[in-house]
Amino acid sequence: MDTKDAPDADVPPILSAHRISKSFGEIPVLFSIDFDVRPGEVHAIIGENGAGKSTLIKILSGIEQPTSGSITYDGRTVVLPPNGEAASMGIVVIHQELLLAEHLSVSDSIFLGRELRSGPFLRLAEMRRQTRAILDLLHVDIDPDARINTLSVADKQMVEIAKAISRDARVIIMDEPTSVLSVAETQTLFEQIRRLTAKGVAVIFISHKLDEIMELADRVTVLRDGQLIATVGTENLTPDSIAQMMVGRELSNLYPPKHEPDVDAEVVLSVRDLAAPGISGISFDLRRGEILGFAGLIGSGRTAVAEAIVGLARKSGGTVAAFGAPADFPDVSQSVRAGLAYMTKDRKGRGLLLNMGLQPNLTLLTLRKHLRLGFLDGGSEEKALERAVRRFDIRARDPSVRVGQLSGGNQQKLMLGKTMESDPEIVIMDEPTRGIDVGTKQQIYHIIAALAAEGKSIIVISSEMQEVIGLSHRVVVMRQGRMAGVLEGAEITEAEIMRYAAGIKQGGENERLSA
Amino acid sequence: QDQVKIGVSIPAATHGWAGGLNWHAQEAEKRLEALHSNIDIILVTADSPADQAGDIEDLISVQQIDALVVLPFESDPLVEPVRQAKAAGAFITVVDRGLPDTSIQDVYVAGNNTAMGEVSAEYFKTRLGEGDNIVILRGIPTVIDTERFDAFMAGIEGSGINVLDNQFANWNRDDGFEVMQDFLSRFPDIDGVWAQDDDIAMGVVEAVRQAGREGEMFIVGGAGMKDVIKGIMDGDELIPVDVLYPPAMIATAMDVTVANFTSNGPVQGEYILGAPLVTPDNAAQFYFPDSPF
Amino acid sequence: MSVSVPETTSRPARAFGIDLKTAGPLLALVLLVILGYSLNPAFLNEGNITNLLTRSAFIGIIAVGGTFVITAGGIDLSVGSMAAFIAGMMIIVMNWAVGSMGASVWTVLLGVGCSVILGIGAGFINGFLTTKAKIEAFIVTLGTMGIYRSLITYFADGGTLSLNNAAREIYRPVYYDSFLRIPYPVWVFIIVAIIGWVVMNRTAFGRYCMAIGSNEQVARYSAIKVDRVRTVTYILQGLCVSLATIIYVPRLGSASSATGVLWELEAIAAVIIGGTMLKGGYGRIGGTVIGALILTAIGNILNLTDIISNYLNGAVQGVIIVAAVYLQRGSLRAGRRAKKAE
Amino acid sequence: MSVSVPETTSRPARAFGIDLKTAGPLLALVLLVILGYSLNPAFLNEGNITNLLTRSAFIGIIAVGGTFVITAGGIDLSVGSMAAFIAGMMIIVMNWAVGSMGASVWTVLLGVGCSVILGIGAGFINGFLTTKAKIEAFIVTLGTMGIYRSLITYFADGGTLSLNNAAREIYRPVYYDSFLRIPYPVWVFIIVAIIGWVVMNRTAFGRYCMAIGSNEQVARYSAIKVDRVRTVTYILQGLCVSLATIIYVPRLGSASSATGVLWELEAIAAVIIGGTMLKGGYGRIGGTVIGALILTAIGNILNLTDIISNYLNGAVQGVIIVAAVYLQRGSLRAGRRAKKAE
Ligand SMILES: Nc1ncnc2c1ncn2[C@@H]1O[C@H](COP(=O)(O)OP(=O)(O)OP(=O)(O)O)[C@@H](O)[C@H]1O
Ligand SMILES: Nc1ncnc2c1ncn2[C@@H]1O[C@H](COP(=O)(O)OP(=O)(O)OP(=O)(O)O)[C@@H](O)[C@H]1O
Ligand SMILES: [Mg+2]
Ligand SMILES: [Mg+2]
Repeated sequence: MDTKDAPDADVPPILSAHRISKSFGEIPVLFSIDFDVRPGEVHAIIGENGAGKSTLIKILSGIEQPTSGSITYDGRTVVLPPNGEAASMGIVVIHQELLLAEHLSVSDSIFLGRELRSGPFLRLAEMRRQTRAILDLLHVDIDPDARINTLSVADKQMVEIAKAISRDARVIIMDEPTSVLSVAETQTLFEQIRRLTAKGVAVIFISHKLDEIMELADRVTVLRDGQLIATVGTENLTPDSIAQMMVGRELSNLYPPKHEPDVDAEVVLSVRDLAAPGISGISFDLRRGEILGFAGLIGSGRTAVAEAIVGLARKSGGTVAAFGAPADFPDVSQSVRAGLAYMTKDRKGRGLLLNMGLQPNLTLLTLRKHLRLGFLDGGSEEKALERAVRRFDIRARDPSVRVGQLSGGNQQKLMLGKTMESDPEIVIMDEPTRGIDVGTKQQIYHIIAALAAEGKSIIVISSEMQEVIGLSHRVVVMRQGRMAGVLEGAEITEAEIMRYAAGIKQGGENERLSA
Repeated sequence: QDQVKIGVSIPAATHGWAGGLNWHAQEAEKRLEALHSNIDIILVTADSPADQAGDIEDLISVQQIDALVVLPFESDPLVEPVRQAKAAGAFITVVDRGLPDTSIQDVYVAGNNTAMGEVSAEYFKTRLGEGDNIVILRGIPTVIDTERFDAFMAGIEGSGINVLDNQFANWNRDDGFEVMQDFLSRFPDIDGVWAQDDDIAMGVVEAVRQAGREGEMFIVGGAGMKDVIKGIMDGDELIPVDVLYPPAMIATAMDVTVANFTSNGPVQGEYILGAPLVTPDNAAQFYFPDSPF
Repeated sequence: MSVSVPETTSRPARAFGIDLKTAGPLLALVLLVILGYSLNPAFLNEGNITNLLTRSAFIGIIAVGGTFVITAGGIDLSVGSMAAFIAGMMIIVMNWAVGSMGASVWTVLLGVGCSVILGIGAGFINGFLTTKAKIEAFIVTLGTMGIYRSLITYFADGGTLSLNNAAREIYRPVYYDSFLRIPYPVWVFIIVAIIGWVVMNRTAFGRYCMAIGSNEQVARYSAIKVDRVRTVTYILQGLCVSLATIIYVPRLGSASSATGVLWELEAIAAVIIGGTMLKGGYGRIGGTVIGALILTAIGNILNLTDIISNYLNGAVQGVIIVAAVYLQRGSLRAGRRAKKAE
Repeated sequence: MSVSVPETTSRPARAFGIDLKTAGPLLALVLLVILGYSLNPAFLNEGNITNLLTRSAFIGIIAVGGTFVITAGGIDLSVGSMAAFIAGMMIIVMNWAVGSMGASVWTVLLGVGCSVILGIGAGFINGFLTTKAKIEAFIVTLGTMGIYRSLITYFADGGTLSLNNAAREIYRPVYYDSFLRIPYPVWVFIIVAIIGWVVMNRTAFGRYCMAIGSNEQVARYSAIKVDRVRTVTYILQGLCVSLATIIYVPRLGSASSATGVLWELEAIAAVIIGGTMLKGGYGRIGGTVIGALILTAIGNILNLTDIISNYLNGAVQGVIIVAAVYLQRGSLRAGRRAKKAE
């Protein structure tokens, strides 16, 4: 972090907010926030889930108007135009919730609202060419003509990033761009951010990954419950002190101690030679009480494995056995009934009904449990929500909000709650802590460990290397739809995982696959 | 003997009378094709004037008909398509709704909507007088309906019969029923109902029965639906008479057209069907128990 | 471990216990009633109100079924023709039964049974084609709409099918008689509406419909058998059409190709006036009932007055429908604003 | 907040460079042509083909406009009545002009101008009510559908409005004459289709329609003026209706309350048969053109044969429409399978 050229502190800020407050209805969300960002600087905003980070950047980009306070851009007090028109003034946002039209192609999406034309006509070839160039810059292999609804969440995130950096921006605001990216993609993104800041672009960066903040940011602003706690230069900070400021207390032992399962614990899930769209030759065993990590780059097929196992995707070969019996689930309800639950990473598209309240979302998977004489029992549903809110620390300032209005992290917690409602024996969690703040993360890790200790078995698919390392008893590394290797015990290190994921190291001890 | 192709273009069976029309046309087709081995009749039905224009185009260009029997959906819009049929050399028989340009047609078999309104008005004048109240249920707002209505209004003018209100019932029983229900709740004193169509009249009857006001009024429909004719034969008080507007006119027109090709001399001219009043005395001769209408 | 105490309750937004999405159409209905009364006081006669309620029962019952279909993101254009077709089949079956074993209550019950089976079958076909053959609901039901309309025309030989008089006499009371001064069709409507409300709001099935209409993928990932639930909504719709037909047939004792024309548009309009969203995800049985009453009341009021040209009835109807929905959305907006200002 | 439903069934499937979404309807059309020819070889006569193309021009032109409305997530039920109303107004204006200044080319041009203004105005009203008054497009256009239908009935006094003969003679060639053996209406259709295709696929406006239909919020955040684009789609629809009416009036020289009945369903069906999705987000002008041809061809083929009862025309039509769409989706699936197997 010493290698960063910290921009001159005397440079006047390009975008600043003065005493910004915001309420939704009568619910206050932000209280008198002061914030600014200078050209060439990366200014990070951190805070717990629901602290108001996304709301602040929505105000800084004109999407929401502040209830009170003012915004200065380029030395002048302005009222930012709504609806993303601020982009044409040079303020570009990557939203926390992916905002792409599912039916458009990648190049259409990147140029949406500012198409290249000659006369009235679109310059399709040129847009495609530029798209290709930007994607190459980001080292992603996506067809510019591919339609958005055929992309994985991570690819969509990369398209959002490509869209933002392709613009002639003076301020780029990124709301948790790395939550679904793995290390390699994150590094590519950081390269691009450095390239931009070198050109004098100001970057506002939100992330719950504190090491990223330490690596990238020049200054850090901490929000808690809508209040400004502090704005500090990164050089004066350690990850621990940031966490301390965020959560308001000391954070130690992010990862709970690992309790290795018994060597002779029964195998609850056994996968042999599984093949499905995008994957092939997948074989592994999961024992009772075990936490099995799945690591790999974007598109390496981890999600595809999970979806094939629970019956969301059609298997084209191989066998799956759960609890000793063949488990060829035709759809998810069968797998849930068999005690096997899958939590998607796509909370917006596949996980939650954004236009509904918390309660129907929480119980949707397990509605049968809340029937009395065949009718829904509202009281029982309410109790379930109370439990989940307590257990996963779901925070909604206004309890009547629709899920779409919850902060991203709280949506994620609700989805965790929803999955765990089914009380599964085996649970596959796809990016379980996507967008969750460090404090709650710690809590969730402890919940996962406790579940394992209870004898449940857990598969954690995660792009956050630390998470996989800190939680898993064993780690499967995937590469291009196949298993590149299985790591155990002391082998589980960042370097080793990277070596397999990148294809530098191959195969490995096959006997271990069926440990 | 040369093969003769006769195209018959009529509106689709979307309400009772049109259903009767379709039935009679099909019966006539079967009968005539069985009778004359060299006659091929092609029957097409249309849902709108534009549709019918298309049908006629198809009959000319694809079927290459020798004669066209057409009951126009509406008169004015079909002048041009029929003219083209004529230009293609077809013998033209127009039924019911005359074309404004009579030079196109070889034969005209005419129904008479004006007469229908007049005959109905005459009957009302025999039953009712100064200060009596009637309501009118009309069909679908089209020329046919307007002609009937205007003739009826002209007919009762000066008789002192009081028309309380008129509403469209779309030649449909359900609408007849509902409109009449509303007339009954609105007007305490109704002496007669002119429904101008038997389908509407059937709905009106049910509404009047429901209200228990059968003794108070009589209903006159029109067209000659078999159920109504049967009722008249049996001396029904509620629908004492009917005014004929026979869907069988299409069969007459087809007969005439076929005759043009099978008899020795060419057939030409107008065949005007009246709108006779069907009473218990003459009802039997208008009763077709097999017809769907 | 967290410092802030999370709020634990999550009740849906209500103001004074009244749900504004339903209050909107209700307001429109009240205004319409006031209008009707001021144009002609006979509007509020018991007789007229009974007529109005009975009449709205057909569309209302069908629309209750439609609420499920639309909530789950589908649409059914075939209901009007389906009603005509089922009515025709009922009459044919009952006439045949009278011919072979004389008229009795059993004849009518046979007809009713036949109707229910046909309704369920027709609904199943729509559901099957949309879910298994993966054809858009709009196209499937446009197709079946044409098919049923053709079949009734064919079976009626282009004319009218009339129920045998003896059977008619037995069946007639089902439409014309009352219980506690409320006609049977209205009772059926009330019962269907209550059951519909309970199913929509108090069963897992109703929740599934909303989930599917709101986001099919989420529903699939939540272990909901999307195809099965969708199909069941069409079957419910078919069943509702069958019930509507059962009370319709004794009214006129006949069926023809003109029966049920445009009922599909009326039913869909009732559903949407009632506050259900055409895109799915959000169903209101109570609103649908009010929507059906609004539609019937408009026609009734137009018949009770002759201040405007008959030719313009359709225009007045159009204006009132648009205004009613505007009122609903408007009062919703006002309500939301009021709530914010609290 | 709008919810985007990820579409599972719509990868852009291309095989051999042909887009299967268009190839599907094309295949259905080809099969239909083969059927027509085998039933009656006269089907492929030049005269019949000319008739078929000319006739499909009306629905086709309207459906091109409808493709924009539906792609942007709207719907327009008013087009049939709008066509009748505009036709009526054109005739009234032209008759008046002949009366006051004699018949000339200017009379016709006056009528055409009036038609274009009315079309744009009617489209604007639909657009305004949906976007500004925030009423569902289904309800708005159901309302205006009733209003225009009533107005034409009113102006025609329940009868038919007929164009003055002198004006008719001048206007007549617009429908009946040809250029390069292709009738003018077909030329208009071709030009409208090409312009529509270019606008949909090669201009920013077309992209905006797709973006709005796919996810309104995304469109909004991309600085697209959603309300304006939506309104313009309705205006385009109105303009297309006006063009269709301009070539329709010289055909029959009249307008009545029966003009354009059910055109709205046909136009929407053409759009959807062509592969555009009713939920919006994805528009295919080429498919729409083929959809219109399919619909017209079905009616034409039914006129070429009398092997089935006329009463069953609607049923055959229904079956063919469903089958055509099934074929399309089917070939799509096959294409995808082929792609996966590569
Ligand atoms: N449109 C809205 N209506 C009502 N409440 C809202 C709305 N948008 C946000 N909120 C509330 O504002 C608070 C702050 O949300 P925000 O999204 O800014 O949090 P955040 O700091 O970005 O959290 P996370 O880290 O989880 O993304 C939350 O309690 C949220 O429920
Ligand atoms: N149904 C399918 N048909 C064809 N290819 C598919 C299908 N589903 C997934 N794939 C491909 O399989 C690969 C693995 O995708 P998957 O989403 O499982 O990866 P992942 O490791 O979870 O990564 P990410 O974090 O990007 O989601 C991708 O290249 C994807 O495009
Ligand atoms: Mg956020
Ligand atoms: Mg024949």
